Amino acid sequence: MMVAQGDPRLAVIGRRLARVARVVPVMSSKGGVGKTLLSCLLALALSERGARVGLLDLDVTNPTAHVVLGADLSKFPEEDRGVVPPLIGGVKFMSVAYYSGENPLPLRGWEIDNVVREVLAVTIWGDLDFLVIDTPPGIGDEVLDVLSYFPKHEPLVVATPSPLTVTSVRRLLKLLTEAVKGELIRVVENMARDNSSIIADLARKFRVGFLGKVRFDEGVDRAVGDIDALRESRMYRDVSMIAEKLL
Amino acid sequence: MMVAQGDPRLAVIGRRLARVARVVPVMSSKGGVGKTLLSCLLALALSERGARVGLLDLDVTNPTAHVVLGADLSKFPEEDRGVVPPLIGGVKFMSVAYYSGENPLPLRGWEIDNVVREVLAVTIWGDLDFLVIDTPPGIGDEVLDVLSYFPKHEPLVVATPSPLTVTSVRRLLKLLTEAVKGELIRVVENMARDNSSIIADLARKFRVGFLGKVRFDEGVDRAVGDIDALRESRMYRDVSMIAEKLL
Amino acid sequence: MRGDAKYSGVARVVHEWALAEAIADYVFKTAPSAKRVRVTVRLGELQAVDEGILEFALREIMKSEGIECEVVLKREDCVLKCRKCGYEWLLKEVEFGEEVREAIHFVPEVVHSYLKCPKCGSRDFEVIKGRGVWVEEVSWE
Amino acid sequence: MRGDAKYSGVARVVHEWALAEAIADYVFKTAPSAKRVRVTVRLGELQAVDEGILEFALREIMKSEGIECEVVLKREDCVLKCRKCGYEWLLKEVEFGEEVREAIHFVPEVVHSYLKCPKCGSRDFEVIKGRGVWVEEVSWE
Ligand SMILES: Nc1ncnc2c1ncn2[C@@H]1O[C@H](COP(=O)(O)OP(=O)(O)O)[C@@H](O)[C@H]1O
Ligand SMILES: Nc1ncnc2c1ncn2[C@@H]1O[C@H](COP(=O)(O)OP(=O)(O)O)[C@@H](O)[C@H]1O
Ligand SMILES: [Mg+2]
Ligand SMILES: [Mg+2]
Ligand SMILES: [Mg+2]
Ligand SMILES: [Mg+2]
Ligand code: NI
Ligand code: NI
Ligand SMILES: [Zn+2]
Ligand SMILES: [Zn+2]
Repeated sequence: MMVAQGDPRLAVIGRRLARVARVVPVMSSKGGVGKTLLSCLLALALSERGARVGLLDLDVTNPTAHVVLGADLSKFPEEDRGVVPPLIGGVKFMSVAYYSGENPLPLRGWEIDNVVREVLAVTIWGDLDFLVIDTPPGIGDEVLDVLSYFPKHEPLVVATPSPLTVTSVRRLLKLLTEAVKGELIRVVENMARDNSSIIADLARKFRVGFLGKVRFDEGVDRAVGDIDALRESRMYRDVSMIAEKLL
Repeated sequence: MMVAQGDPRLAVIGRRLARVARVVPVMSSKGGVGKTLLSCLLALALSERGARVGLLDLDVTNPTAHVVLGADLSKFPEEDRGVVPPLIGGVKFMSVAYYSGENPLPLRGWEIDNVVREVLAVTIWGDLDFLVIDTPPGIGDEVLDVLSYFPKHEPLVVATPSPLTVTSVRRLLKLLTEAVKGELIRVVENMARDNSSIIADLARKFRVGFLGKVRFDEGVDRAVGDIDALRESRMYRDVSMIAEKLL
Repeated sequence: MRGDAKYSGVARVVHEWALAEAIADYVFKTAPSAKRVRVTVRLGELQAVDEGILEFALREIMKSEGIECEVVLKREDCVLKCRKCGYEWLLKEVEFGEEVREAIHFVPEVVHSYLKCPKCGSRDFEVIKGRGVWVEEVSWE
Repeated sequence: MRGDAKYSGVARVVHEWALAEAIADYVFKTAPSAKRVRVTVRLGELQAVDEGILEFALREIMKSEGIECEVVLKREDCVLKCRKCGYEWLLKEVEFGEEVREAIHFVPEVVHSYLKCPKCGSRDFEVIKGRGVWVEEVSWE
């Protein structure tokens, strides 16, 4: 007679991701560098190229990807032996915002961890070529959960060429290169305004990939919430080239 | 015979803050809106006006205020019945970066809470007119700790006029106005580029104060790390006017 | 899904099925070669999982794997405690609308979006008991 | 401050004093009118608090408040456990330089800046025992 107790949710994560070919967490310890916008545009661009794509917003206490996509929060996702992420612009989109709405969601770290476990345990992604994950700034529970719970992943690190971002991104790259093979880590420069090579140099120094620059696009904020308008933005064109390189 | 057990650090926080007149946490659920830069400039500007000022970096997993101030991390703060925050540009500056250096500091929420308790328990601020606190994005342990552990505080909410920021700041204002009197909450618009009134309107709607705009200052990034250069920036002039209103 | 829906037809479509799969996978991992197991599952009041559907789904999954499984479900009342002022209260004392209960059913932590400490107004409270699904015991020979 | 500094002179200047004040304040709040107390403090190996200085400071503070105080200090070994791969190890097996030990002494969580799981390389490990200062028991009449 043997006995064991524990959390059943972690046991099922492998099964939920079994038919997901590639997991791409979009990361940056710095806030406001464009993780959310880039995650959304990247998911749309990959999907436009024929890939089957899921997008998961793991910025649990401040979800905003639904705002970028203009997702309808007024009804819950359908259930079919789990929760089925609604299709938005061809992308299977999952977010805690379906349940929290636009209310504040202040959570302690272990509560965030619980949300991540719950969402990973019940979301039915089905067959995906890419699961893109939007993450929050800092290196807290959401980021550690991604690194610890996903059997495989290819981080996409977003950086802008400002001194505070470089400080933060250096710390993140140090952490990531310890745990993930360098060729699976890629850096994107966002909001590029000139041909500075500071971010490309940083990627080289850490021996990780550099996928190029996404230029600063004055008009993109006006396109937020409207997928068609987003697809016509200059930022989308730049992100599409990043998507090509990922495929 | 009675018995009790628990964490002694929470018991001493009141004593540590006994001679701190006003606590101003600089907050915004959105990253990259300028919380850190504004915290640092505000602390410098208040100090220049004769106030005794402390600055505490509570962005525990991604501290950057020391980069803005160009603080020397090569030696630990002095000890005198506790830890004495070094004077930088006239401001008593405390950060976990003195101890973590520029290494990654990945922490779970309850570990972040532990850092906050530890730092609040051992830092000797002495007499202060203002304790300015830089906080991370999101609404996680650091922010909840500020709201729960500080007996009194006057949040300064930083917003920029972009749609994703407005979504995030609305959630934060909802949370803050539940717990803190509206007249003790103040909003600042940062990186203002035109005379849009969207942030001022938001403040009015929530019946909280609006302290004005800090304009976008192209040159400020180049001044990061150099207090004299920061003091000569246009952003500093704008922040000085905010400081005047706070005094 | 919540409430008293009829099991047989509904069990295939609702989200309790995913939680049952999690429990089943937990059992398979814990006791990979066991042919007869007993699993005791604690169900927190907050998540309001449908016991009938969960039990039905768990039995179906186990049967399809050829495992004889005794299922014991234990309800646990939900207790909340404020971290700011220390006040403790019961979920039973709180009234939520149907929409909110449904949201909490899917992700229990969103209770922080809809509830404040009745004493001090803080949302910095803890669910100290009765959150969701937990395997209290798997036993096998 | 760490190590075997002499108590009398040093005790007034090092940071252990602040921790002793915390313990004292905890006792005052727990037993506001007690004149004789016994306090048992658990000291985690990770923070490496100087026992002699802490005890001296605590006695001084208590004396100055006119309270008779018995101090019991208990060392607790530090055990670490990886959340990614489950590996458990002892702090004793780890070697740090003096600078790093000093940093950890002030803020024990910065151990995550200097240590990785010896088995899988993850920094997502927990200090499951022996972190820092904890009041295990205050008793009074
Ligand atoms: N390439 C770009 N050009 C112009 N604005 C951008 C670009 N990328 C992001 N932004 C803007 O920057 C702000 C922050 O972007 P967001 O995606 O929310 O960042 P994060 O998720 O990293 O916090 C938003 O207002 C967004 O519209
Ligand atoms: N008023 C401003 N004008 C120009 N740049 C600014 C201004 N405020 C902030 N920034 C820049 O925005 C970026 C993010 O600022 P930071 O203070 O790090 O934001 P947060 O702390 O909210 O993440 C930095 O590169 C900073 O230099
Ligand atoms: Mg984001
Ligand atoms: Mg910051
Ligand atoms: Mg909570
Ligand atoms: Mg850890
Ligand atoms: Ni359900
Ligand atoms: Ni010391
Ligand atoms: Zn309360
Ligand atoms: Zn490990």
